[in-house]
Amino acid sequence: MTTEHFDRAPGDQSMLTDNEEATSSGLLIYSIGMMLAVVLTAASFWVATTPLLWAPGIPLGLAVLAIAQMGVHVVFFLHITTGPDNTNNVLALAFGVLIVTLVVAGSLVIMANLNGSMMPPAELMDMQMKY
Amino acid sequence: MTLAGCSDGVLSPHGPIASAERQVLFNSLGIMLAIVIPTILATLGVAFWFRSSNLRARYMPDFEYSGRLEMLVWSIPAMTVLLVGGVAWVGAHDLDPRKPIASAVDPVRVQVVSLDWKWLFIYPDQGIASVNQLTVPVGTPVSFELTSSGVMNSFFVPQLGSQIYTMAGMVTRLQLQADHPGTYRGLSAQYSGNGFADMRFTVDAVPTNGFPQWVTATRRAGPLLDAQAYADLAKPSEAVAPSTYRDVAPDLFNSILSAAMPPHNPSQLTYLASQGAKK
Amino acid sequence: MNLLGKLGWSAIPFDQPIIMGAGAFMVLAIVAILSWVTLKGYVPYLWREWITSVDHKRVGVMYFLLALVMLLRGFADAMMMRAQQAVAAGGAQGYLPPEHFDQVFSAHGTIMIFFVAMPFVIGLMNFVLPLQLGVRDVAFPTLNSVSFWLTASGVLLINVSLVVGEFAKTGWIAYPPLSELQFSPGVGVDYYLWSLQISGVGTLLTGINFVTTILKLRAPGMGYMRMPVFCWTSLAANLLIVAAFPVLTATLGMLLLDRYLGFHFFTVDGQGNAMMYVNLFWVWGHPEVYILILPAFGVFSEVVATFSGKPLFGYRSMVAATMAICVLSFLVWLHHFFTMGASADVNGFFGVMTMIIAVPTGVKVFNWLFTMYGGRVRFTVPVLWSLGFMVTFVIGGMTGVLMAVPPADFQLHNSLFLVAHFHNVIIGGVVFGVMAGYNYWFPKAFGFMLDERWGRWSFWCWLIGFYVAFMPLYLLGLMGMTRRMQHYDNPAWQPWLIVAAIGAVIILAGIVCQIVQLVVSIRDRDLLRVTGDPWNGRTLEWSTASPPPAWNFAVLPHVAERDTYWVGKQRASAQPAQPVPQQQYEPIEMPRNSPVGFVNAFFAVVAGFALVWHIWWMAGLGLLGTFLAILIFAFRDEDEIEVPAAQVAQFDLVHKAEVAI
Amino acid sequence: MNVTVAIDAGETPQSASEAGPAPKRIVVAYGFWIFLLSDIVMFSALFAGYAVLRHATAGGPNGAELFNLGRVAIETACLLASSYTCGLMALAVNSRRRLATYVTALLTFALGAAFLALEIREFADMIAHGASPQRSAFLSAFFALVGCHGLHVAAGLIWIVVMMAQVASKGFRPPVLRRLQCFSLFWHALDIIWVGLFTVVYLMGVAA
Ligand code: HEO
Ligand code: HEM
Ligand SMILES: [Cu+2]
Repeated sequence: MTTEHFDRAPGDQSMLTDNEEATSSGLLIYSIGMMLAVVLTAASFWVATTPLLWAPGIPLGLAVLAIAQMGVHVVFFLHITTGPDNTNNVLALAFGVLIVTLVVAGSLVIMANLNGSMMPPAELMDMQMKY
Repeated sequence: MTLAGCSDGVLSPHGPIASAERQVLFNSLGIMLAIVIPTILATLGVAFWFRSSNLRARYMPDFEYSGRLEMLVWSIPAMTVLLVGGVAWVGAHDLDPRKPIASAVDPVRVQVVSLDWKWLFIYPDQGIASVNQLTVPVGTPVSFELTSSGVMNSFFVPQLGSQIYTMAGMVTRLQLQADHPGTYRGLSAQYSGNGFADMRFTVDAVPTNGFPQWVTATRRAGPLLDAQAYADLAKPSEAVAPSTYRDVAPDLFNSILSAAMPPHNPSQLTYLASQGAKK
Repeated sequence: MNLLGKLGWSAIPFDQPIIMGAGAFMVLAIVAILSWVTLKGYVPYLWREWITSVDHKRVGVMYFLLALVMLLRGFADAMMMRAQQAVAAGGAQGYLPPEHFDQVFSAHGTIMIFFVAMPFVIGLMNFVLPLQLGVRDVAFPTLNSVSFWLTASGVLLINVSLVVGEFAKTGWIAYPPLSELQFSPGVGVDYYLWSLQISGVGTLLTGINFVTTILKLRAPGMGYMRMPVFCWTSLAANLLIVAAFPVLTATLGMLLLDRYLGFHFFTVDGQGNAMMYVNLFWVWGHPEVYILILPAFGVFSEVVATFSGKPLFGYRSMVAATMAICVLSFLVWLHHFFTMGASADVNGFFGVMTMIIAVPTGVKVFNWLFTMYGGRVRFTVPVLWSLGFMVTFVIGGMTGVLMAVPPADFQLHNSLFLVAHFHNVIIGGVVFGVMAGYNYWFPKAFGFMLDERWGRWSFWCWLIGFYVAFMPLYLLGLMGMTRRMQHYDNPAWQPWLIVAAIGAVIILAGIVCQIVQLVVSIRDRDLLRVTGDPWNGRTLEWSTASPPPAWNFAVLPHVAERDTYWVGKQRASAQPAQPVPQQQYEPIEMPRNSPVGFVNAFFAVVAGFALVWHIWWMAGLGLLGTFLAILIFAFRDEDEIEVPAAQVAQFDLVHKAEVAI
Repeated sequence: MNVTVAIDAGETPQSASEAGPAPKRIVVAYGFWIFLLSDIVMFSALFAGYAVLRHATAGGPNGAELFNLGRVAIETACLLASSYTCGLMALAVNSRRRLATYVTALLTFALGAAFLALEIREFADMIAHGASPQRSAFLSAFFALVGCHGLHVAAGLIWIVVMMAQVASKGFRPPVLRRLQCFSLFWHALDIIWVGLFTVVYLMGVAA
């Protein structure tokens, strides 16, 4: 069906669908993805629990690992690539990522700013701590 | 009390903040009108001239692109925005509500609490308080700390300048100043429920020496604002007449604030700590 | 346990004559219409041809009708507010007590945004998009019907609140903590939340549907740069729907959790943070206003080009401006809460970003101007609306930019100046755009024109009424009057509010003219009958019959350039004696009608109503019903019918004979 | 550029954007893809809510005291493995092998159900010890975010059962194939959201 088009459906791994070759190459792709994902997950858990790392850097490290793993999932499980037949899928994804970034980062900045500027007076903070 | 006429809005400022804001408003408006009015006229003119019945107008069915016009079309609004944007950026910093007003005189501190549906003003340094009536000395910066007992409101005196939200558990800050003696209208600009329309207060800007007099007079009469009196006051009521309190429980403002901010209580954590330890 | 939850006789406000009167009128009207339909035996026809229809044109018409009816409801609310504020000066309390007035402005805002403006633009997009793209339907026709009926469910629920219980008294933005259980213990906010959640799902599905339609279903040869601009602006609007509505769903969901399960997202206690609601609400809210205005921009682009007899000036700029607005609209939301106490840097940044949107918008205005330049402008009704828009909208846009200057907004926020601004852009932009589109595409949808004379009257009443009703509000805002005032003590405001009330009456006259226009046009339809191309159009929708057949195009058109129909006509008239090549007709697969949308909506209303009143068993039933309806739908075998080639050919030959080319 | 749709004029389109309406399979998958993006935007709002409220414990317990990383690790393993079996299912479907489809679907279902069971246990434990969503804004945000993901997993489980019923009763017909494809997109997307979730909520919650 897809062969009529230059387009590929999101999630389709290749033009070739129902034959042996596709199955075995598909298996390989999923397995590589799985391995990478396991390694990255293990690394995240290790980073979060080990005392060996400099504590303030840990959240950043975790974020990088998570983004990497999401990338692995997108490429190996969802088969989103940069190929010409995938343009629309990638563009939609990019738009989604852009919006998610704007919403999350924007909200965090704004809320941190608001919360920061609305701190109760210093005496009150002391009072809180005394309990 | 007569506040009639067009003379009590944001266009008749009686303080440095409000004056500056009016200027910002007029300047931005002027910049934009310089392009908006010609645009409107051009729209009407072009539409009229090129009406299909006008045989003198030249028909150019292929006129659909011109690089030069394209440049113009993008750069005119861009230049305007550059100007107004500059005003916005500088203005946002210059007229930041919490930026202290430069003055030789020490500011008067006022703590504001919005209640359902009235305003409580506490003068922490004078130890007095008032409801729906705010008295400030002329020519002296007033430094407000604001919070709310429950729902959101917005503290607003149009003739003195910026408004700011009041929110439970948070403190917003605002600096205003009145330059002339007089009575100004104050109100809530953020809808807050049934009694909202009557959530008005008057601002009495009194001469500098009048303020201590007012403080002394206030100290002499009226009830005491302690926790019990506050609890009574905080009950919803509408169209409340102005009144004053001769004395205020210390730290009332902070306890109103912290009612919405429970203290840290470590005793509950014992189980959880053991849970966490299991991992 | 009470089987009816919180519901009881006391829920019906028998003691409120105004509400009971309005409610009785509504119920009577519905009963009258239903019994008329039944007696005349129209029910099977309606069921077959409309209720279960998945034809995008029918769905579009139903959206439009829904919006028109709700415009009357929203406008009635507006008249009540105008009357109240015209009299409630000094010590006077007017005729609406606060409990009632507060519901009225909340309902007005909610209805106008969600159930008038949204269905208007969605209805237009529904009708026009597939025709302009040269295809037979949207990507997911059945889903389209589901979307419509979910919107209708929201409408029904919000109207039920008029009679059973109450509506929210929180304003259309329902800020907590006021909207929390502690301060709004009644069912009003729950009606608000559930009707928005249900219709919100419908809107989201529409967005997905249209994005897919535009990106994946276009006539052969119609590359992106050959799409009509209306398709571009619709693409942008629907991308915004897809990106913004989920945020609204999540935000309202959090408020629901607070109210139903005692969560602490935005409550005063439990360290909830109401500022988070404000923030998230406007993450959705600002893009929302561009969801409304972008399709209107598209309409103007089509109308101005068609009636100037010229291609749109600066097509590429238009596309770039559209997409720029689409992305920028996600970078400005803080301008709705400059006065919440953020730092100068944050306020300044968002102020400047807001203004930057004026650049692409300005580009659009100038491009329309240059489109008319060198044209032959025919002053038809759609053109009048467009010119009215161009003049009015720039004023509203300018006041918007003014409020994007933080120090100015510190004084104008929540004042009537703000109310004037948004009515200026919404009426002068969205409503005018919708009206232009309505007059422009009506002949396509029904095969006869709308009466020009009454159309002109309606336009002038709306235009003048708008200025009379809303220009005083700018002044009142500068005089320090805030919004949502049930009464006020400043007598200086009253004259202007009376003027505003008169303006609203003039708008009423405009609405009446519109109704008359419709009635007169239906009466005279045989005189007003037109062919497929009444306006000498440029885009593909004019190349098919009016009204178009269910399959839109017998053979999908082949597109080789922009404004392809116009170019085709030019070529044909250049070499007149060309024989039309013989068409090869093929059978066409069309989606089958489906009741799933209607059934789903029925259960959604049941569930929504039950949730509002805490009738848990009924809510469970509603949800189960929805699930089963979808399940049964998923298992059906046939979802397409085939239109035989002979039928297609026959229709097409008749139609060819009647069109010029 | 050698494969084209035959268009009436026999002209070769320049690119996919001019090739005319896409086949149904692509349209459906693309529509679902857009839906997933919107779903992720919804999660991003919940994430933002959680991130803002994560210190708002109102004197109650915080993440470090509550979370049990061992359990989270097992949950993660289940979900990851189910993504893999879901991939295998897609391969089985592509080559139209019924038995393999059933087996991989069953595995996917079992792993998903195990994940869900663990999550429910976690919630129940927390609530039993007073760490309920009504306790503090932080816990509200936690339950809403994690619970919303859990609801999605539950929906996925129902969906996969329905799909197997359709495979059994209808075979690999085009509509069934399209729905299976959407299902696997959905399942993989849930896994991606979980990656964000265990990182932001659990790992950062414990590390902070
Ligand atoms: C369809 C609806 C719509 C549209 C299109 C707009 C468009 C704009 N709005 Fe408005 N708005 C809309 C609907 C609303 N706005 C609101 C509130 C609101 C507020 C918050 C005020 C406050 O709460 O204190 C600001 C700052 C703006 C700014 C703007 C700007 C800058 C634009 C720009 O997009 C306008 C751009 C257009 C222009 C500028 C004209 C054409 C340009 C030319 C001719 C070029 C040259 C001109 C210049 C460079 C100035 N809006 C609210 C309030 C909600 C509530 O609180 O209840 C609503 C409903
Ligand atoms: C047709 C004529 C209309 C009139 C006369 C009118 C009148 C009013 C009035 C009097 C108010 C209350 C102002 C106040 O708070 O004091 C109001 C609010 C509002 N209107 Fe309109 N309106 C009209 C059309 C519309 C349309 C078409 C829309 C949107 C599509 C709209 C959206 C709103 C909104 C969002 C509010 C704010 C509600 C709130 O405060 O929560 N209005 N309008
Ligand atoms: Cu906005």
